[in-house]
Amino acid sequence: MTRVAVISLDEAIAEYVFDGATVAFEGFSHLIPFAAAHETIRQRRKNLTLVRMTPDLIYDQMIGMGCAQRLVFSYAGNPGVGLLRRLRDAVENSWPNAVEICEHSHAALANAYVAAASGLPLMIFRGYRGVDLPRFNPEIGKVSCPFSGEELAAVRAINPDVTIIHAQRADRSGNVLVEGIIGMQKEAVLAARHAIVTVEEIVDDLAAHANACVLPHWILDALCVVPGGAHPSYAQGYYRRDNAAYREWDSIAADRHRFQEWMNENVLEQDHTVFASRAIASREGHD
Amino acid sequence: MTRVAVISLDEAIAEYVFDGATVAFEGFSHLIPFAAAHETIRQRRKNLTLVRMTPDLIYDQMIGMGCAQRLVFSYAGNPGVGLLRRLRDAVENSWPNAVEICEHSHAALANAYVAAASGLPLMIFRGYRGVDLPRFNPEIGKVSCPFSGEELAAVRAINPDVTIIHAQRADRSGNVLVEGIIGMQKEAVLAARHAIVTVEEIVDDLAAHANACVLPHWILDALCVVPGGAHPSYAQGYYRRDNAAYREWDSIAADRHRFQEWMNENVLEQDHTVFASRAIASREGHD
Amino acid sequence: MTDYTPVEMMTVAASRVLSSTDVCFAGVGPPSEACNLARVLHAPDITLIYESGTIGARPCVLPLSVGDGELCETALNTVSVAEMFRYWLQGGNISIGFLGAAQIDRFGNINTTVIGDYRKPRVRLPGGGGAPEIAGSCDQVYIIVRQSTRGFVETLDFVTTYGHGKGGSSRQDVGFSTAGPTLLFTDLGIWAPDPETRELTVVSMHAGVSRDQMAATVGWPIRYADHVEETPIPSGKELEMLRDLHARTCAAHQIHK
Amino acid sequence: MTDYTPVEMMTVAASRVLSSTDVCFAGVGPPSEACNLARVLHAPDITLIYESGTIGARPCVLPLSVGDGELCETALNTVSVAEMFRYWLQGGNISIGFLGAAQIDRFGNINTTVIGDYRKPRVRLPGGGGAPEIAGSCDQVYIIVRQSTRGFVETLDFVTTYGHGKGGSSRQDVGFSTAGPTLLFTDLGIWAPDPETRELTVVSMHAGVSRDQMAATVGWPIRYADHVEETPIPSGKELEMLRDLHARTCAAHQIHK
Repeated sequence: MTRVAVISLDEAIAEYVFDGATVAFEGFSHLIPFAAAHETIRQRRKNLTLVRMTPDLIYDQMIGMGCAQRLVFSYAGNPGVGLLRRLRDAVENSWPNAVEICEHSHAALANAYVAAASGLPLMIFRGYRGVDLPRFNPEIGKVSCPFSGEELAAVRAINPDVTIIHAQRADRSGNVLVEGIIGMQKEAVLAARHAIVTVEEIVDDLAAHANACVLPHWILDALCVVPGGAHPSYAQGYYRRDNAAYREWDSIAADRHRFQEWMNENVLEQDHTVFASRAIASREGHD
Repeated sequence: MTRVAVISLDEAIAEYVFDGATVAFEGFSHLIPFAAAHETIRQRRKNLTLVRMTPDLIYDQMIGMGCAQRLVFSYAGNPGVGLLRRLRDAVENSWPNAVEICEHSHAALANAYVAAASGLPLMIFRGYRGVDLPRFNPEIGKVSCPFSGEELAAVRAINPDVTIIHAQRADRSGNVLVEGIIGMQKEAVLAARHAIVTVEEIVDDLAAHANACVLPHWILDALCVVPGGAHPSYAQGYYRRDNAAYREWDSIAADRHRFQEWMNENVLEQDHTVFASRAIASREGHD
Repeated sequence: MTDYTPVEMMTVAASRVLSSTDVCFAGVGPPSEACNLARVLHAPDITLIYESGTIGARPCVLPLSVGDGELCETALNTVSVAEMFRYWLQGGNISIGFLGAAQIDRFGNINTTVIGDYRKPRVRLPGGGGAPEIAGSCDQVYIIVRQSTRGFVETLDFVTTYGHGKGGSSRQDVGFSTAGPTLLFTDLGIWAPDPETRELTVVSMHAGVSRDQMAATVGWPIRYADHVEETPIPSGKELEMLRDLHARTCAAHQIHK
Repeated sequence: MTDYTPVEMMTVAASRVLSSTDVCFAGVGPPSEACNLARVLHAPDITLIYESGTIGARPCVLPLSVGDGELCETALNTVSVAEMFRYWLQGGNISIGFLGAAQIDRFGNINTTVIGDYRKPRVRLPGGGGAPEIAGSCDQVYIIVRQSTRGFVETLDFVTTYGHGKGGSSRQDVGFSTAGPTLLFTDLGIWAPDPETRELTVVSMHAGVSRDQMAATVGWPIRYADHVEETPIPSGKELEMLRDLHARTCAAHQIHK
């Protein structure tokens, strides 16, 4: 097994996120890797298959900037605010390009990550009974239990080319600690061929208790120090969710022109170092 | 959901462990619920189906005392010492009674617990290829992946009537913390119809970090305070493994008569309060 | 006290059926609001579960997302999303699933996926999220949603989440062993499935609501129970606690209304 | 230094092939001993994994069981046994599985289940434990076991763990994509599978071992590589570190030899 490389975020994205790749930027409400997504947008990646349980603002931005060819997801909303307007514009009006939809329920997509993390081609679960989605998604199948005869839902494993997550911290060997709401980060990393982790900081001692969610260095490829890299989502123990930014997004994304201006100013003309100050501003706004 | 009852160990065993029940005393090397097993022996339970990944001394004792009709397991050894002589005597010579064997690999039995904890009738895994065990165990089947065509092993879920575990501590609401080597405790508890937990102590504050292995009070039935209840295995943070007792067992169990004398003296003529002093002796012996 | 809004009545009515022994999978928004109101009012030991993995959350303010930091900080324990859906939900450990809806039909089936054709939608809604399996695996399901002809429709554009199917034994026929939707709370009343047909039937109307108002907000001919109750109006305590919860939430999230 | 035992030679020989980049699933006993010797000698960053769920254990003394407290206390992280077998082993994250054996055949298949008939065994052995899936999912498998005619048999009483089956392409035919047993360390030599037939072939003999000794301890006609090496004898450092490890272990476990 190879040792994780501590490199800059732009190097990591350049090395592992290629045009046409299947990429999972994971993080369930917490620790969403916005800085890595913005770097991907700046590097003008195209035709990506974007996998994420909750597309959230991070994929609304990537879709609006034309990075995505396909979206694999299970809930596409701006939590507590409303719909994702750039995603809707792509799906309803093919702007800036048509985006193919591969839609799951949370249970199914979580199981698809579990399947891949477990090295299996599928996972089984009890779900999708009586509902319409399986008619539109060929990644959903059925399996009969050889013991009980019960028919269960099956979902094909999702093996991203690269999974990107944000975490609180790493130690000097590159072992990573994720704590609080841990979502699907471990599964998404283990499911992928390559993994990039951005962290708030590198420390001498992880100070992780025995059963914490720890990712050993030898399952990771690139480690990038990006303080504030999850803003406007949050990093428990570091800064809180910037709810105002989430609400504000609804009006920014409502208009194609305003969206593009905002992306120019806040993404294309910036680099990842801006996230540190955003997170500080968010912390000061809240405490 | 009902609230867990804090009751004495003898009450708990009397209420939930009935003759003929399927019972899992879980704990992987660590936190093995010996006190609960001894109470079950004292209550003269019969015809039990005993489920456990590693039968260890705890089932050697129960089998030797005639509690078991059937054994579901994946590794039957005295770790670091040798074989389990009472188990061998039952399997090879039907003494004190014949014991039916349902044998798995670790991966299979772990998956059988996962299946039950997940509310499924089976779990799938990649295993048992080319080996002899599936010919002798009807709980092992096959499933074809509808996506890849790969044939995978399937194992039937194991739903014990009652799972019994030992844990470090509970809070006053009955929420339980297990830490260190957590084995299959969470899965075995969730797999079972009823769950009994013995703990070292009840505290005001569990002091568990966010992602610890915690069992909420509403999935448990009985909570019993039994300090030292895992001796001669160990409870991390409380006392260490009594390796001398494990080695000594090999000669005790080698002889039917000596075994019975030992069980009379150390189990039948005792009650669970003896475990506290055994654990203290074990701690002093080691530190 | 009669100075309350229909939405406040809806939330209060929903909160009343929850108790300290419930283990409740709470969707964000009105479901979470009703659950937390119950918790501060009369169900202090209710176990609230959010799909982000938090078990036993006790937030002081209402979460904006299912993954707000306060849910984890106040929870007994936080597990992975995979474990939440596999061990806790599918494992049969949750008594009540509390859901919202965009469209609902008379049998409590829910659409939160699309308005129009799935492949060429007029409006792309967020999708199912946790709802399809919450509705399948929880012992029973409560739904909370405001009545409107856009939302209460004769035929769903898309069945995201199965309720009672086409009624009668549909639900068992499809393979469910759980009860499905047992209560629907709206801004105008409370509905429950008919024991035979499983059609949602009005069992209680909020004070001052007329059957004309009901008919004007529902896209099918409404069935009423033989005895339709009048929902008791919110008590002073109920309104005070609900409004306190809102005030704390707005202050914490810096929402200026 | 020539004052060493054949078992010490076996452990030292096995330790030499391990490096800091290996992620090694270690069985208790000789496998764990070789792994920990490598760790203190020349592979300080080797990742040792035990089936109890400990990842990156760095024990000062050898564990008596796979679940000894020191494994967890010194590990980077400890996961459930289910996670260990599902995500870490089956997920393909472990490079080397290091196993012992009760019986082994010429193709590296292993029996640890029964001597005699399965349903009426002469000796009931412990069973497979983690081995069947360790041998299937790790990139490659090392085996460490002392040679004896009881252990090195023409035909296994029971195939607990699949090695190279009946040789040739057996392993791929059964559906494995991993390499299976690539090295066997004994008290007399080192064996590796023939590239074509997959039969275990002697590639190195320990100093002073004769072919007669080999033949007297193996239940089938032994194949030798064209060039059989002589295993370098243990260095002073190797023996010193191995004996220190043993002394610490005996002291910690209060074993008086």
